[in-house]
Amino acid sequence: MAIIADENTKVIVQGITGYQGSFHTERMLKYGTKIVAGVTPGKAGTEVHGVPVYNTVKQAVNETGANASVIFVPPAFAADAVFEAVDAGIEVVVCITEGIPVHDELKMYWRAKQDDVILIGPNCPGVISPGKSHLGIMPADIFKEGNVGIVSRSGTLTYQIAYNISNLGLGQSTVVGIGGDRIIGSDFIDILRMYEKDDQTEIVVLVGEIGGIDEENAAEFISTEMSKPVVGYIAGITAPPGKRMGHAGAIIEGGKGTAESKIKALEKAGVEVGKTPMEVAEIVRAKLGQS
Amino acid sequence: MAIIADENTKVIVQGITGYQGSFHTERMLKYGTKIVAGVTPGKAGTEVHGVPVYNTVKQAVNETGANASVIFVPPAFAADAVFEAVDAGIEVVVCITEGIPVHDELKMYWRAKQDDVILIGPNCPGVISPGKSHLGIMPADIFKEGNVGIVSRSGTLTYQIAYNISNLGLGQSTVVGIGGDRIIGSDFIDILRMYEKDDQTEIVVLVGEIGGIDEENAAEFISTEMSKPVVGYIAGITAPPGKRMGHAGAIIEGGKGTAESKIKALEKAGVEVGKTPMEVAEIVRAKLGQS
Amino acid sequence: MLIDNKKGDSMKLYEYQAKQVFSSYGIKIPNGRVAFSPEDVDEVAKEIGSQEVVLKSQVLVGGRGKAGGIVMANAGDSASKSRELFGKDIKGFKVERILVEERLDIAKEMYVGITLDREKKGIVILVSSVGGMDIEEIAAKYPDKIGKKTVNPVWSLWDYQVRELLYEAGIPKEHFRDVFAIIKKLYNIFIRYEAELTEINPLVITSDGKLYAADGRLNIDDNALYRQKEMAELRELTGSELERAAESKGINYVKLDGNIGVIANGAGMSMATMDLIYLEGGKPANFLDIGGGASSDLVKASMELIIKDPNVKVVFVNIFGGITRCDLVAEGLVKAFSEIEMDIPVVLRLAGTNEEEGRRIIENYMEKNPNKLFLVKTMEEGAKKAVELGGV
Amino acid sequence: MLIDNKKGDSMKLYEYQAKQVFSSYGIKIPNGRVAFSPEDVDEVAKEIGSQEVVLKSQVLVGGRGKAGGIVMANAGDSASKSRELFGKDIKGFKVERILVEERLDIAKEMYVGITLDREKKGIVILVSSVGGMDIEEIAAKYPDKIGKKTVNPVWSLWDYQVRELLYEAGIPKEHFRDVFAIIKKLYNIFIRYEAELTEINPLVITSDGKLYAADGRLNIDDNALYRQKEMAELRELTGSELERAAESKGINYVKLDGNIGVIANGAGMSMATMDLIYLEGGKPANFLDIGGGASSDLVKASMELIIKDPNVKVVFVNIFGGITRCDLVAEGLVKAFSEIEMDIPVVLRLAGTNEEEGRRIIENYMEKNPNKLFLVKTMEEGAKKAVELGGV
Repeated sequence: MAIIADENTKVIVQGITGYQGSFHTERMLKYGTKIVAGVTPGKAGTEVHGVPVYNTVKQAVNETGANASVIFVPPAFAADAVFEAVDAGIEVVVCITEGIPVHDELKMYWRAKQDDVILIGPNCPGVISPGKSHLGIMPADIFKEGNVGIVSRSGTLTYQIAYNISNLGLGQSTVVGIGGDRIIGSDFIDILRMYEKDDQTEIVVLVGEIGGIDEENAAEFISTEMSKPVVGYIAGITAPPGKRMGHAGAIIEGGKGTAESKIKALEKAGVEVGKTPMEVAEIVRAKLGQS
Repeated sequence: MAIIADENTKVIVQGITGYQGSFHTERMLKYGTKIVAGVTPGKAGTEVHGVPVYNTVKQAVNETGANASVIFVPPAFAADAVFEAVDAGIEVVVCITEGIPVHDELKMYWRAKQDDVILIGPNCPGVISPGKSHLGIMPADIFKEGNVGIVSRSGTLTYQIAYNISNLGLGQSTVVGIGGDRIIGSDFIDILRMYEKDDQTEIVVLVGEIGGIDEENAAEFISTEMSKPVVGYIAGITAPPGKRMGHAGAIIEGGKGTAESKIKALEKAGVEVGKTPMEVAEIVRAKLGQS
Repeated sequence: MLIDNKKGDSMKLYEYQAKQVFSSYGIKIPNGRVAFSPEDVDEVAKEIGSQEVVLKSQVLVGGRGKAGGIVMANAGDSASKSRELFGKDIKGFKVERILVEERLDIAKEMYVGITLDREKKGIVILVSSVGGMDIEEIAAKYPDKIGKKTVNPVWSLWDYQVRELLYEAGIPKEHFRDVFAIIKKLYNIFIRYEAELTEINPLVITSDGKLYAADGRLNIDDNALYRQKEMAELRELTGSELERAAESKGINYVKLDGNIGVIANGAGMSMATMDLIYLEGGKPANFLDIGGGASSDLVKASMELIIKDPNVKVVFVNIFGGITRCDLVAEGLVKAFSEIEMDIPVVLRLAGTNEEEGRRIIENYMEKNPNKLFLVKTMEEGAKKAVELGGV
Repeated sequence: MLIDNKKGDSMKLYEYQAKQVFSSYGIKIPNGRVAFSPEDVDEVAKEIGSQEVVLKSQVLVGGRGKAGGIVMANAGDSASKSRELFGKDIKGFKVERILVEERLDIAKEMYVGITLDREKKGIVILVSSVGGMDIEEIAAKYPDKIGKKTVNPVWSLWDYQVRELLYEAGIPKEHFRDVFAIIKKLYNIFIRYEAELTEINPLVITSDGKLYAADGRLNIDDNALYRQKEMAELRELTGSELERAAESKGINYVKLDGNIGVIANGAGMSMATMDLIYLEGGKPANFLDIGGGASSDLVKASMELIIKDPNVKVVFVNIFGGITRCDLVAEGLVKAFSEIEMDIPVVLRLAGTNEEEGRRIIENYMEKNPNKLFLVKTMEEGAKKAVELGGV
């Protein structure tokens, strides 16, 4: 079944005529994603890799019945793109754009929430349900269809862990990169809740990093609401406080958000936390072997 | 059972120390309304007619478990008062205040809607469930407990019609004055839906007037969703276009909102429309006699 | 420098005032300014210096063009032409100021308007690639050239909504950016000044491709004037002499054509009273709502006001006392009868709060003055009596 | 005139700049201004003219008071006292500017701060009737003197919320109105300038009952600088020399204490690489993220940057190619080896997109230069090798 996106998801790409939008549209199409339309104001009537382009999301939805969108527009236009998608009735919005002002991110969050739209990101690699659909910029080839759900704040680290899992002969139900910014549309709990309900998913890998208390909240949720096993990984044990590690969200401030605190919380919730990506994959294999 | 307010409704009065607030608190208390607290910033610790005053709605709710509020604050502070009530978990907000800027009324409407709070008014006489509770400024003595629900855009006209009904030996389940402004919290349909579900109500009187298309919308609703009989009255047959008749909402603009259009729509929906208040009461008696 | 009508109504700015606001937001307006005398007109025309100028009567009523309120002139004859305009009656409004403007070289006319959407509780924006006539007329004649969108005030206006509007209205590509900017500015004006309506009609494209607000409306919510101080300063009383007098006393009065004066409490009740008179075959002379909790002085002032209308042959006072006390209404009427010279009959219906006290006061008075007052039991009876006394 | 750190971080204003913004919103600040030399300090002190002045080192680090960064002076000795401050090292920051201010007659200190609430997706306001220490310290010592409220950005800040805050914090009645106004202004500043944090600490009440922002912070969201032009103009590079060099090239670099240089793609991957080195008993010399889709030139520039750190004994390049192409990374490294003089060993792990091409490029190069490069299969193996080569 997978979560968020599957073989029936009809996708539009907002900002399809840009460099990034066009490049990744081609990759997603090759993977088999059902991209039914693109949107770039003023470019209606053209095509990108055979995908028809519309001026507005509303037109695209009316013509194609799309229910998901991947956003590649520049940061200054990203909030508007999310609002447009929500207003047009899109149910899943994956916002790839990096560098969006945080006050815009607040508005995006609440707009999506108000209409019960699933917003993934921004500043995220997207979502892939291997063998079914890919909405994002991940290296799709490393994933294999299977029963491991992955949810992660980090892009490359996700690929590394998925790669290790695939190399052990296992596969993924869905892989969700929730993004590294401070204000994001969906957090660990939102995604864990979906995996818990998903028939295809038997075990979940949670990839966290320093900053915020989202992993701590997730641990609380796992201990009370999750029946499926969860395996963890937390990056940033060696990160010094007060220095931001790339992601806007990855910073230890006022003693909050340390890797130690997160690992401790997860372990207390019964989550086995791997020390290396390889170890995470091995724990997953062992746990699946038991069940 | 009645709608919106009954003998269990625990009421606070916002602006209780003002002239209007204090005056009507006394009247409501005399009627038997359970007024458990008043709110006026800076006046905590005092009492008005034996009702304890708090600085904030949150405090009042925490201390008394109030679930309804009647607002008497001046227009400049009314939107803030509605927001405060909604934020504090109040379920029914009756806003009596007249003269609120319409841009504030828009915000009040959406704030209440977002939290599923019933907002009655503003610029309305309030709600009375005869024999149970009175939240507003109506002349409570003219009402009698019974099975006629009344919903009205006009204050005095409501009293007149209720008076005629009472004089015929009948009574009211609940009487709701929704207010005469252009942007109001609850419209005819919202209240009709409640009467349709209310065990005590057997027939509904709808009192409309010129302006807007709320009566036309109500007619549509009645024809498709209402099983209980509805009797109508529309004021303003002789009102000229382009001239506002007192209420901010009572104006015929661009050919819209005429009494003829409203009467026609209601009659098409099976609503018998009385020509005078007395006739309305007589139709109600006749219809109740039949059933 | 401005106008207003009744309590609860919106404050309408004159065209030249609306345009000043537009201009302060960077919307282009034609070169020119308002003038109050022919000499003044002459001076402005010379300042403008272009071959032709337009003299536009500043009256708060639509259709002034067809009524002869807009005249072409040049620097030479503008003063004399304006003399014919000053003092002229345009649909009941006297011309006291004239906006003198350069004449635009018009290539195309479009429309932009923003107002409240009471059904959707939002702010509705209308755009059309056709302009220069009423929006109702545009909607009827060119339904496919109109874009309409209701903005949720919680989220405010976003760029995608403006784009949708422009595509819907068929705005030509070369003007897309300019119209886009004007809509955003006009929306900001609507919010900033708490407008009920603002409109640019026509939005003119000149033959050199520039966009001008050639006419403009901006109506401000009366209830917001306490915090819209700039706008409140522009406020001035308008309406008929009687309506102005009513407003200055805080009485809600609208003059009508009939001969039966009406005094009632509550807007709905006042309208219902008018309607009853009409049902009995009479014609109401006015709408008058004394509101809730009226004092005896207000009642007296209302009576004074109504009988100043020479058409009035009888007055029907219809009170249902809720917050309003019948005894105070009765006192006010007795005061009016005693202190004002009035010889027209009054029909009175008193019900509700302190009804008995009120009736007693009236009956006491009637013992000494039997012919002036008719006390009735119901409003239906009262309307019948009033029509009987007033004739048709 | 301003500072900043890494990409994605917030831009921190100096105290004197934050206070200028506060003042423009009508929040009172002490009389004074910033000075860049002892002569300048002398001049400001004379302008102020009060008996005593305060010399405040402008450094972007907390706790400067305890570190000797704040000195009392008067018009006579301010220049000489400032000489001791200029150039002084305060927790790693050199004093280059001093804010010279009148000394306030302090009766009471309070606290107001606003920042983002990432859990509730809102804007959190903190108020305390106790101030002058860190908010964490206030929260620990005086938990009942703090008011805290998260504002939903959809609805913005309403008066009732400010009242609730003030009651919660126990703000004295006589200062209620002033603190109320300051919170509203500070919130408007937070929104207007797209701040991530703003703070007045202490908010001073003088003995004559006036409120002053005696110290101030204002951090602006870096991502918003493209539209916060006034703030963007204040921007200046800070951090260590290497960090500045990295930023100017768009490389995400943070200097650390160890001796094993790290290059990786992705922030999470970079941190994970650092962590692996630590697990193997080594210490990373830096965080460096080349991001997604790096060019060979960026890879070369990253290598150049890292080896400028004299502590670095070995570099571990850890790439998992998704968008990033392994062949381009390999090319960049070969370029770096060929064009830069570098004699420290490099451990390289390449996986993912174009892995084969990348390995081939590297293997070709290694045939001629066997001792410089160690190609490994996994990141775990790479970390082990790097620690082995770098020692501890």
